[in-house]
Amino acid sequence: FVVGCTSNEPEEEENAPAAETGGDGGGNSNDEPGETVVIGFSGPEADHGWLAAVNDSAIAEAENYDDIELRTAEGTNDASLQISQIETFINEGVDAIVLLPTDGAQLTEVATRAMEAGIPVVNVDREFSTPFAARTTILGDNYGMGVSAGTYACQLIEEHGIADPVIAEIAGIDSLPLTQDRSQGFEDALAACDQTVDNRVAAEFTVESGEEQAANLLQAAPQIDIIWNHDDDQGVGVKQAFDNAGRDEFFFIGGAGSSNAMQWIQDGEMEATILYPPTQAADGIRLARLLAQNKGMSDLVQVEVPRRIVLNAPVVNADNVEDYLHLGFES
Amino acid sequence: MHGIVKVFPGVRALDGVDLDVRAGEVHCLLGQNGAGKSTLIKVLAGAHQPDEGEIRWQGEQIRLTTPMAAMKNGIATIYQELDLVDGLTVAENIYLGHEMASAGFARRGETQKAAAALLSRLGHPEISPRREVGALSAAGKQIVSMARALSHDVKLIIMDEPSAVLDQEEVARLFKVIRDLTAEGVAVVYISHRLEEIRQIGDRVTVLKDGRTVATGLAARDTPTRELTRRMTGRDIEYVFPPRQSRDGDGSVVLAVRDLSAGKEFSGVDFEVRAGEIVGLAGLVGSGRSEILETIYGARKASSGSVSVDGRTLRNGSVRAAVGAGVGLCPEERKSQGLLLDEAIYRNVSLATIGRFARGGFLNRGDEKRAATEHIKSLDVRPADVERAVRTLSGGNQQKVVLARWLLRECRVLLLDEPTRGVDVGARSEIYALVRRLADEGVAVVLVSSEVPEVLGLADRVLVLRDGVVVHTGPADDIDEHRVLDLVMEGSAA
Amino acid sequence: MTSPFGRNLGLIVALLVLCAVGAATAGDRFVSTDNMLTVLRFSAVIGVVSIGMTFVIIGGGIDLSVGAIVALASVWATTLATQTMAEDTHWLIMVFVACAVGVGCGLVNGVLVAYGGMAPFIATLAMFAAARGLAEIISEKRTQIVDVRGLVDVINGEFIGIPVLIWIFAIVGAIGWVLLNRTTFGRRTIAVGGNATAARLAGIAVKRHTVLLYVVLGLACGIAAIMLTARTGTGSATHGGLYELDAIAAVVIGGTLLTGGRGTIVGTIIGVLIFTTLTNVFTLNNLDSSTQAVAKGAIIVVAVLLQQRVAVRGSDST
Amino acid sequence: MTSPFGRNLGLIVALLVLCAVGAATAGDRFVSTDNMLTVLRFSAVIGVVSIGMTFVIIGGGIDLSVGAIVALASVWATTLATQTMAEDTHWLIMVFVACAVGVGCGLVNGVLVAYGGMAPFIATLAMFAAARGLAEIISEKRTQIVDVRGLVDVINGEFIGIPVLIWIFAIVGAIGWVLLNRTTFGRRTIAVGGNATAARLAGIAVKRHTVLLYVVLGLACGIAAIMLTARTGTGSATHGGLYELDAIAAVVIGGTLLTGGRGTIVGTIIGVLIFTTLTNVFTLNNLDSSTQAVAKGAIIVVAVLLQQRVAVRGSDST
Ligand SMILES: Nc1ncnc2c1ncn2[C@@H]1O[C@H](COP(=O)(O)OP(=O)(O)OP(=O)(O)O)[C@@H](O)[C@H]1O
Ligand SMILES: Nc1ncnc2c1ncn2[C@@H]1O[C@H](COP(=O)(O)OP(=O)(O)OP(=O)(O)O)[C@@H](O)[C@H]1O
Ligand SMILES: [Mg+2]
Ligand SMILES: [Mg+2]
Repeated sequence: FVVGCTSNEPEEEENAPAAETGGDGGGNSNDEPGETVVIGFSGPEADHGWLAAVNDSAIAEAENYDDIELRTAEGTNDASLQISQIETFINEGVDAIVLLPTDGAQLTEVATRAMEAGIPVVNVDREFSTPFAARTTILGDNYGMGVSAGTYACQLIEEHGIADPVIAEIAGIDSLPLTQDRSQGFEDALAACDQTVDNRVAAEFTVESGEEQAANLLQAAPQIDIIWNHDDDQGVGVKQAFDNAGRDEFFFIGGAGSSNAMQWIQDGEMEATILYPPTQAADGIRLARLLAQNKGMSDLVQVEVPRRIVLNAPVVNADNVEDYLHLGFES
Repeated sequence: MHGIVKVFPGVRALDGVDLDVRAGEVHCLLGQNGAGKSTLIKVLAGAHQPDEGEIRWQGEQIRLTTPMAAMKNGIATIYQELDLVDGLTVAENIYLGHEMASAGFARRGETQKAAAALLSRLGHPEISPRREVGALSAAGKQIVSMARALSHDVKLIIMDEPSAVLDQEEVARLFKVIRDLTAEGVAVVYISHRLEEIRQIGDRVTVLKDGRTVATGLAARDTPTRELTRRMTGRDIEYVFPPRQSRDGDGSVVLAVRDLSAGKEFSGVDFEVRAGEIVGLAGLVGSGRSEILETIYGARKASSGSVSVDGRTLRNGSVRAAVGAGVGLCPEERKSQGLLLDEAIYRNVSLATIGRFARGGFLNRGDEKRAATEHIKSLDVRPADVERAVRTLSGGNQQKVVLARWLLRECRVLLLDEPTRGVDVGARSEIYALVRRLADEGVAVVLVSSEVPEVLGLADRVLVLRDGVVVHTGPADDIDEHRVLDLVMEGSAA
Repeated sequence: MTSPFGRNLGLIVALLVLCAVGAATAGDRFVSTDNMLTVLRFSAVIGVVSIGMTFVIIGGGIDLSVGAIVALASVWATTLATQTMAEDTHWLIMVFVACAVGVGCGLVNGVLVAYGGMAPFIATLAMFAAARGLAEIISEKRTQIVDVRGLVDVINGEFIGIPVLIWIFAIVGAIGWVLLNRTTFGRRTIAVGGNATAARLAGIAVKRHTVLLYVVLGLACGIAAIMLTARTGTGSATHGGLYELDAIAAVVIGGTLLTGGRGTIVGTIIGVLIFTTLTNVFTLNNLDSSTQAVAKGAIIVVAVLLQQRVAVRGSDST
Repeated sequence: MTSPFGRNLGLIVALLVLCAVGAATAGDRFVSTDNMLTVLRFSAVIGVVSIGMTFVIIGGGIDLSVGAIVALASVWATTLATQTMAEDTHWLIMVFVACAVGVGCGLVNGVLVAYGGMAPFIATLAMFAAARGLAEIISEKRTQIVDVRGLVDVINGEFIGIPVLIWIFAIVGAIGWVLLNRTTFGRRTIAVGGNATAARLAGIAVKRHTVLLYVVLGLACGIAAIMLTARTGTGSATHGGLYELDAIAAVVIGGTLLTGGRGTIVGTIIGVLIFTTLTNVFTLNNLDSSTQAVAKGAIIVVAVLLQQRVAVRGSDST
């Protein structure tokens, strides 16, 4: 269940079922057209499938509502440019802003300014450094993702009785805080079963870098028991590197939950993937509309939109993949 | 060629030029710096398109739209600015654009053999066809340019100041090649500022002035010098050297070069220059004269020996030290060593003295331009517009800009390497007068020139070099041209 | 070759055309003062770097490490230690640290190029890798939040109604212009880049001057780092991503030759404005990023070709 | 200037030192045949691009769009339409499409530079933006999986025990060497880059030749795209990221002058091997990416300085 809260207490956090959104929203009174609102949406450069899916689902969501006029300023990994995009939204006087920042901390200043200008900001995925910068925050749980992966790895070790396991990690872009969070979560969860990461490489969320790094990783470690790859986009390349090298002695765990990954799980080529749904921005658009129209969330007893929503990071494996297929995004 | 007009932004470089060249003759082009000689031959070579006028070739009107078109017609050109590719070998440069190849694959052995044959024909079998052109001296490059022109099957060869970087010996060899060519019926267009050469090799002369033909078909051997110079400049020029002041040994020693050696280039060079004295270095191309100047200036490192100015020894290999002590070097190759081609004239002139026009680092451009203008006028640079980019000047005028820089500098010691290369007759005598005047003001001057008369006429004392060794030292009055030539050739006759 | 004025005229026309397109497609949203200030504020950081880059490129070099230096300087200026010191004394400490880091990196670049004889591309590529790596190590890849409010309030604030960032850009631009056009330093830069041999033979200390050029750029990066730090309220190893490309592009589109010896500060500034205005017009028109990229490519080509035509005309009439 | 051999000797020494470090720190894991093949396979794609880049740079140009062209070619060769056609006929169709796309992009670059008079940096920057944007539009930012197994099986397979990717790299390298050193095309490239005026006066069609250079590089990008497509089993708009930087770096570290007129294919190949071996050694030693970056910077500096010393010695003795 979901608990919303109107106070300024940031520690309020709960897990919402990630599958809740779908854009169908039938029979919900909130879906009835209200006054037309202008929503500004800005996200990082959609340079790989997951982020493209984030953008696409946000735009698709906006198109479901006749009363949303969406201004998109997607497409940058440069915080400075994204700041100027938000400044543009403020200049234009949009009714609400949905912001997936390249880096939460770096966009905090400008988001605060937007809030001060009376524009509600919905913060998606990467969190601002103060609670005053956003009216509502929707987070994927990066640390939780690492924890899920690590816990799952521990479980595998125990189930299969692997002695002295070699554990490898293929991270995403290493300089991003979200990668750090995922790795930290992984490390902490592994520590719970007395394990550490033996080999770690960092790719760049692209197929090519995934292949490259995985190929090198396989050379570095002649025998591996478990590999966690942070991102299913680069996973396509990682998988290809495994095939190229003819190696499959390990359990291959992915991240994000692309359609490809789900397919591999069904085909038995992948052990599991940790879900990180790209629908957050779509949720953000919905909430922004409600905020701009002064509506609440009708699914809640609570009258207003909650301050903070943290999505779950569940493990998808052969047992439950059927349930999650519809969430898989094209990478 | 008839009524050729070529306009550059701001300049009418050619303003109705006529020129006719007959088979088997050597047709000389004369004219002051900037008269339009190079421009004219670039039109003939297909490198420039004329704005007006027509070109008839063997009776038919033709249009030379590209250099290739000219070459196809049998017109080959040796340009004034050595236009070679440093990164290619000698053989490759010679056959660039018309390579010996089968299906695009270069036939290297054949190319090298043919190149070697051409170089021998020019009297330079020692230049290896496999050597990179970038490593050759200016004279070597000139030889390669000539070989390149000869590599075409030609009916007309155009030579734009080929002798500027050559010594007498080389020039004699060049003339022999020219005579062979004309004997085969090839026509030659020859440009030079050295009137003696015109007399030796030329058949007919065309004189250009300010982009117009002012005289054509003059007999090269019989027209008096005075008339030629008058037609070129519009006034009478006394082509003489300024008088020396006889004040032997009264000035103090300013520059002392002690037992200076640098690798294989030269060794044991030992001389001194007194205030007010001009010392000339004579020698063949490649005898190491430029290297000596560059070593004195600190631009090369000496392997042994020392250089001192006013009694203080300069740090080896430091240009800054030399400049600090008041030494100036007017380098040999104006284009690569001297000029910022895209910059205005005044900026080039003030380059070595820029600090003088500044206060606390901020420039006073008025002063700067005024000083530059003064020197530009005194050297008769045309056009005398200090804002003009140096690239748009003719070769001789570019040389004057380099010279102006060092005149402006007011040095204690002035090292001049081929200062009059490509400079016309009129400006030459002015340069001589200027150098002499500087000396009279107490500057110690070292002069390198491939023209022996120039060395003998201008210098007080002469050093003759052969293979990097000084073979003769003595007052300029005590030695004549033949003796110098004997010395540089034999070396032992001393 | 055309005169600098002719070239810049072409650029101005290209910029005006771009503005006209902006006004036509986005109307008041584009021409509002607020929007103009947004564009200028966004130009400021990369503008300061580009002005420094102009000197290095005119001097015959290139610097790929500017973005990395900005990152390192911003991280160093926002470490806990620096911030604590700044809290105790004055926020100018942070400015000083950033500039010192920039100058230090520039010095290393310059020495490697001038005295180590390394190709500028390679030497600064090494710095590009090393400085960002170091920034990551120092920051432990975390974004460091600025707690010294003074810095953010002043640098990210306003002065006489105009954002301080824009003031800094304007001042750096003016200093750059004077330095290049009115001082011996500028003149020597042109000589070193135009013909290093000639400059050396004319008695200019070419190596020392080359080092100075990289130091000047390093300083510009330090200033840019502080501006970015104030603008984002953070120091981060990800700051300044792709700045090398943006800065070089602005300099080159501004008419400076990559081979050195020729260039203008005004051209560079207009070059920066062209790129930032372009982005702004795209944002206002709601273009998706792929279409933006294609349009950007096409517009660059058109702008440059247009600029050339105008430049030729402009110089014909003089 | 030192002889090409002298320079390459220095590079070889630098590479050998790197290998020695690899062997010392990672032992058998480094010296195994498998690992060597991994390094070579990994060098192959960027190597092919770098060989093409060598021509453009020697010819006095530069190309920032190589990565984007690789991306566009890979995407275009893996569209549903192309793959269907390939299924119906032969997988060579895909190779053909990729090469055609590469050549087309190269042609546009070349024409803009040679006939449009644009600075190569700017013209190819425009292509850099446009080609990647177009690749994103065509692929809708999805990774396109290759279903034509023939392509993957052959290109990503082996021939006489050696991966086909390495064969292609070797063949392209050999062709590049012959083209540069043994044909009029190669000699003219040096002339065009070394002294364009001289080349023009020698009757070389400089503009046409310049276009050809970019076309050659475009073709190399097309080949690289197919190699990458087979290697990853996908076409994607993200392929070829930062290739421009990697390729230019390899070419320059290989001794080719960025100003044109001088350079060697062998140097470029060793340059590529140096960079890829470096990454391999790092990974085998499990270095984290920040430390890698710092070490990479330091090693580049040391390698180049070392190379210069050896080069000077090497040419002294000749
Ligand atoms: N590319 C150019 N742009 C503008 N003006 C030029 C250009 N080339 C030559 N000129 C001008 O054309 C005139 C003729 O120059 P040209 O080089 O033909 O002289 P020249 O007779 O060869 O002189 P010199 O004896 O010094 O070589 C000069 O005034 C020169 O400044
Ligand atoms: N860059 C270079 N690389 C190799 N050898 C060179 C280079 N420059 C000059 N040399 C050689 O050094 C020797 C002296 O050269 P240089 O021609 O400068 O002497 P010079 O007496 O000054 O003659 P001039 O000034 O008349 O050309 C020659 O053997 C020449 O080939
Ligand atoms: Mg001339
Ligand atoms: Mg000489």
